[in-house]
Amino acid sequence: MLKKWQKKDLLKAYRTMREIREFEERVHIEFAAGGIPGFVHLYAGEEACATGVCMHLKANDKIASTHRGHGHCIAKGVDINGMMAEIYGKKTGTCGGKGGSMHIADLDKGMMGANGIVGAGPPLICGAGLAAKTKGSGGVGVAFFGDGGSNQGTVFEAMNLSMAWQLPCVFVVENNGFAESTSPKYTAPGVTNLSDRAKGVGMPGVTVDGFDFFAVHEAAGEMIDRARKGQGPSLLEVKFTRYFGHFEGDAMTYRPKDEVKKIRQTVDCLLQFRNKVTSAGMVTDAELDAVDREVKALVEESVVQAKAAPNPPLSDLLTDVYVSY
Amino acid sequence: MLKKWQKKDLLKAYRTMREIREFEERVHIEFAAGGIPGFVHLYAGEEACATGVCMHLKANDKIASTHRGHGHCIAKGVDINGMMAEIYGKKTGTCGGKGGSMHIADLDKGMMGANGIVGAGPPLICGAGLAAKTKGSGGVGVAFFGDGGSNQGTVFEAMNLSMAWQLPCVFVVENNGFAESTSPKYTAPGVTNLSDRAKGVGMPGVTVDGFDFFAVHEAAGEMIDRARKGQGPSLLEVKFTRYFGHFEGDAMTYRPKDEVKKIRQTVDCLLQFRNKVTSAGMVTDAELDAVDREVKALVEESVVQAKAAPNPPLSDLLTDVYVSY
Amino acid sequence: MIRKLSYSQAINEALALEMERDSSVVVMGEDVCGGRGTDEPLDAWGGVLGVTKGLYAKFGDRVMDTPISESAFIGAAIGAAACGMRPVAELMFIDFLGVCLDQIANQAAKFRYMFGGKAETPVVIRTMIGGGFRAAAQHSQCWYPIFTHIPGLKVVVPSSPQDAKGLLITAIRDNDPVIFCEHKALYGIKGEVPEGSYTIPFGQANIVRPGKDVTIVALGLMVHKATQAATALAKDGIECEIVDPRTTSPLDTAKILESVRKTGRLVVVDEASGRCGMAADISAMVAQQAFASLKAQIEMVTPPFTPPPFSPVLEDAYLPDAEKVQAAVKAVLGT
Amino acid sequence: MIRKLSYSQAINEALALEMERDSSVVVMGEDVCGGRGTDEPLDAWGGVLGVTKGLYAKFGDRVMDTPISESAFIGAAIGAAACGMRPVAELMFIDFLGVCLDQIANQAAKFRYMFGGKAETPVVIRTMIGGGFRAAAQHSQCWYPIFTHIPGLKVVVPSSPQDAKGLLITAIRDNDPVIFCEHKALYGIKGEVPEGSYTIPFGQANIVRPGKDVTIVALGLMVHKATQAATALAKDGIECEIVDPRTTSPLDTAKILESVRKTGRLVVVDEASGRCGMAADISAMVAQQAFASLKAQIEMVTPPFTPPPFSPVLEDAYLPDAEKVQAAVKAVLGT
Ligand SMILES: Cc1ncc(C[n+]2csc(CCOP(=O)(O)OP(=O)(O)O)c2C)c(N)n1
Ligand SMILES: Cc1ncc(C[n+]2csc(CCOP(=O)(O)OP(=O)(O)O)c2C)c(N)n1
Ligand SMILES: [Mg+2]
Ligand SMILES: [Mg+2]
Repeated sequence: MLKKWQKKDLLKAYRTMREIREFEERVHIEFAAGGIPGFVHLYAGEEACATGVCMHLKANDKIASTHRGHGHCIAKGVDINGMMAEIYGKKTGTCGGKGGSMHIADLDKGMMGANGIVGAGPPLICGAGLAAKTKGSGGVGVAFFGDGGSNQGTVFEAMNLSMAWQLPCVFVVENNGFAESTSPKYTAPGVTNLSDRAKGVGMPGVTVDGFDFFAVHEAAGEMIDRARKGQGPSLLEVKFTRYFGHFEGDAMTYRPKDEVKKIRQTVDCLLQFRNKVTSAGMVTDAELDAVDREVKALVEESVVQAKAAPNPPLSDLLTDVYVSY
Repeated sequence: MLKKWQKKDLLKAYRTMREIREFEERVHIEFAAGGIPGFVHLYAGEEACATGVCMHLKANDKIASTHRGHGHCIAKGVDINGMMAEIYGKKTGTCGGKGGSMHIADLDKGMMGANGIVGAGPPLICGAGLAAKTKGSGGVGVAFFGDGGSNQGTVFEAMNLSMAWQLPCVFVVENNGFAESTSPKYTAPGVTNLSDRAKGVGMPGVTVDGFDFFAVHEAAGEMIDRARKGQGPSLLEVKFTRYFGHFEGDAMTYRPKDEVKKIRQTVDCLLQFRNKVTSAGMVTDAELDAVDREVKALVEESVVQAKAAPNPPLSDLLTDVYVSY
Repeated sequence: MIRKLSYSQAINEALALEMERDSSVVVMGEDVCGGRGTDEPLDAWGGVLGVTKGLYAKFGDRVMDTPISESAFIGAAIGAAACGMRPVAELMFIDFLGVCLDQIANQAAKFRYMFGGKAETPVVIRTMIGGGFRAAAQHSQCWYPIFTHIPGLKVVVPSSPQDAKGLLITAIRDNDPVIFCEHKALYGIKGEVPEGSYTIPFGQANIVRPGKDVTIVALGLMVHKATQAATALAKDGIECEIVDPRTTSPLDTAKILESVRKTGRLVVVDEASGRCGMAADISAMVAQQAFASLKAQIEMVTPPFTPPPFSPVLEDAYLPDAEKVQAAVKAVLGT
Repeated sequence: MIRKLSYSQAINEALALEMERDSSVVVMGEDVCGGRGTDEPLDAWGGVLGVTKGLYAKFGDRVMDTPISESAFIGAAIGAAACGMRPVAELMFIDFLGVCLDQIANQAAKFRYMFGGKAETPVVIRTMIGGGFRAAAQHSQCWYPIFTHIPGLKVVVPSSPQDAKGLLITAIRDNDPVIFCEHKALYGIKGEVPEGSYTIPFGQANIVRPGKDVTIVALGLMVHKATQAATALAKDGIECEIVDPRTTSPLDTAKILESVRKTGRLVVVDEASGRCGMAADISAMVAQQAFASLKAQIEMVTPPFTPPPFSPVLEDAYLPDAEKVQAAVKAVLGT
């Protein structure tokens, strides 16, 4: 599997995953320290998904994200400094401080927004797919949603609509085992895999191990390719877990104490990746360590900048409601 | 198959189907004559479904219906005189003239309402199932919806919820080949049968010929039984066609000219039923003819009464918004 | 002589002109074409009341039928708008907003603000409002106050064929999300409609009838009821000024205030529910900003606080009509 | 001495008392218990902000977790209510109404009317409203005017622990659908709450503070902002009367009018959008029914017409506060 890979792409994949991890670990710390306002949902543990999917996408391709959106943003190329400043509510943030963690978007990068409404992204991505199809741009749209989100009627409707219109869309259900504190075993007892949701609308559905970057990358690649070629939409289920609480502040009493620790030490996506690429001799530990250091500095810098950045001026309150008034 | 049947039940089934047919044919005529206000959607052609399903239900079981609700009402025992008067908007109507064709309900009979909103019934029937389960009443809830309705997210959500809560519910998709003028071949191209929708939530799904009363009756019986025993929900697809337009006034340019005529002469549910039971020697043509005559008189009477009935007094406008003000 | 078109034809013409002009305009909704998936000819419906009929012949698959999945296709229209298209989606009846409001009120309406000004969402949602069809509680409502309540949306309620055409063209060219409310009882009315393209700016009320004694603000079908009332009242020497705001968001407060400052009296006629509705909205705005000019209480003419009833006799009693408007005008005149 | 409880504890207690008293009361919502489907102990959440925590220990499976399917489970609550139960469903944030409004506004609200008086739907929908949590545009809204707009619903907006408990008990026992709006910034405030069961009738405003110069009508968190303002104004000798309607539907118009007839001046403070909102609703009602008593324009204090912003500095500027209320009071006093 590794044979198809070029070293620079491996380094890129690793770097993206590391950026997400470092970003989230840092936000976790800063949130606890009290500097960050609002509700914050961290993506740590799930890096292989955003990265493995988005590596197939061009700037012009679109993604629709969720409340747990930082990873998707970073993987789609949104600037980390802007993101961190946004999370702090600063003028220099991606959205000028008006959106916050749950609403980071960067349409120029094809990132159509984190979303505070569970299940709101898939309909929007149908629109992205429609635009691409209408213009014949060859673009695709990818909607991320959670195991919890897969219960939302909007997600079903969007998958079904994408079949009716044969849109170049891929639906990615990130099954991290919980919606807040509730397991999909409770909310979807009838299906073994959430990729089975695809059967209700008759699209292909595949489940992969989300700790394995290469598995995600390969499965996503096939689906995105399929969509790009006009062969229709499909559903990818990525199974893994999140390392932090549902949001910052969640005590996670619904999980065994050491579960995350064990996962971090065994199947963690970054760990596995490192093991695979180093033992295949394609990248050295030193090279990866260098990435780690660079990324650490980068994220550190983003925090320093964010803290120092100015608040939005009060006049910003009234702007941007309409394009024309 | 006929062996299990008692003559009185066969006559009852036939009578219910005939009542629906006669009612709808008459409403069709009266609507054209100009006496009936509003939007009216007729059930003629689909009688085997309402009848075959509802024959398994007790007064205490509930159904949730659709905009095309007359057949479900009659099959669940709602009074025909009240229904006709309601369709005319009269004080003596089932809803005192406030609801009309699209909102006939009779909770005492377990009929939770026709519904002007496509896909609104299935969530409500989850509530009926929940009430039955909570009270341990052994009751079941049946939700009817159309092929078009099967695209609505609320329907998916309700089926999924009924799985999570293991509710005593049965979902019946009445696939008459059209949602207004649009075929499910267009809106749900990925699935062969709409009973495949069940696969997305992991419940049993079965498709039957809706012109064949006995097929519907048997399949529905199994599912209702299953639900009653606490073995969970299921989905029944009933395939057939409607004889009239989407609503009264629809020119039906989207259908071949003689399609309905041919169906009426070949597979019509009443015709098939008659042939089967008479050739099995269980009921005579004369007995069925007698039913036809009785029903004709009954419906005639309902029209006469409805026309003669008083309008609601203007004071009714302001009542029944709240139980307590 | 200027042609006469129906309100429905005027809307159809606006759609055709804009689709002609701009290939990014697509029309979508349930049966807006019709007959899809069948072996018979398409354009079988052209919308439930035929408003989009004929567009398929001109624009083919840019007239897109949808499954009955309002969240998905209205969401798709919004997503496509954020990606550079100008979709016109049809929510068949405004009464159905309950199955798709999130996409409109939390997504389309807020993108630009939440994203710090870096999004444009030029989507139009056409939808039918209003009573008179004996369509009962779930197909007769006037829920535009719900949209008007929400910052980020623009809301249009045209009362004539000419306005409908000009305002729809404006709506399609506008870069913000627009809810375009078509009163089903107006589809059949005819009026002079200029040929070709023209736009009517949002936020500019129309003085439908000048007068000096009482200001009547009315929208949509109610403009016609108000006009009937004004005609009757004129016989008694009472001159009503009828102001049709045409858009509820933005609202032409200036022109309403100007009229009230002149007449000193205000009657607001609206078919929507009176609680937290447009009648209250306009009344409150005037009570705040033109209080000193008011010579009498403000009167609101709205339906009673009940769902729309089915029975024709009840629906007729439910809807505001010329008589009720006359009574309100007399009340503010103290006569 | 009467115990002090937080608003959140008061709500929890009301639920517990009613579940105890009436086995047809069930509580449902996302993670209202929590931990379902896991191997760990249940009651892992007790609602997103812990309001229902502990109910599972007392009532077991009558505390029902749901998939993230608001249309389905709120519809189920409504259907169950029509079949004789008294469900209390939780719509986590009122901002999510867009995914389930149809079940509330077209089903629950209209059953009784459409069915000719032959239905009762005793469902309660508890939901969180309001700002101050830096929760941004989709988790900070006050959409109760949308529910207030709709005939057939009752809408409660309690401002204190004592009111929250008594009103929630009333809501559960009421035979109509009730939307119960809990301000998230009030959960932590404490106040005296009587033990045991008691009810507070709907449609009866609370005179939070008597005064003769200006009437301030305020709801929920805004009652507290108004009180701050009144306290400050009292130092200048201005006596404000604060009226908390407690329920927006039904609305205690009598008590509001009585107060305005006494003071001659009205300020309405509301956290919801000002367009077609409660501030406008109350202002218009007064401009119609107590015009003769009004000595000055009516002032409305509402957020600007923008979505709620995220950044703390912007959100603080967005929300009505005591200073803005003071300014409005001074404006109606012409000082
Ligand atoms: C419509 C809607 N309902 C409920 C919520 C509250 N909520 C936010 S995240 C969440 C859980 C989502 O679970 P899942 O989809 O599995 O995503 P995860 O958090 O696990 O990434 C819930 C219930 C919401 N934001 N929107
Ligand atoms: C939410 C909603 N969307 C659209 C409509 C308009 N509408 C009424 S019936 C109908 C077609 C329904 O088709 P189907 O479910 O197949 O039922 P059938 O009419 O064939 O019995 C449509 C689109 C509606 N009433 N509610
Ligand atoms: Mg999850
Ligand atoms: Mg159908």
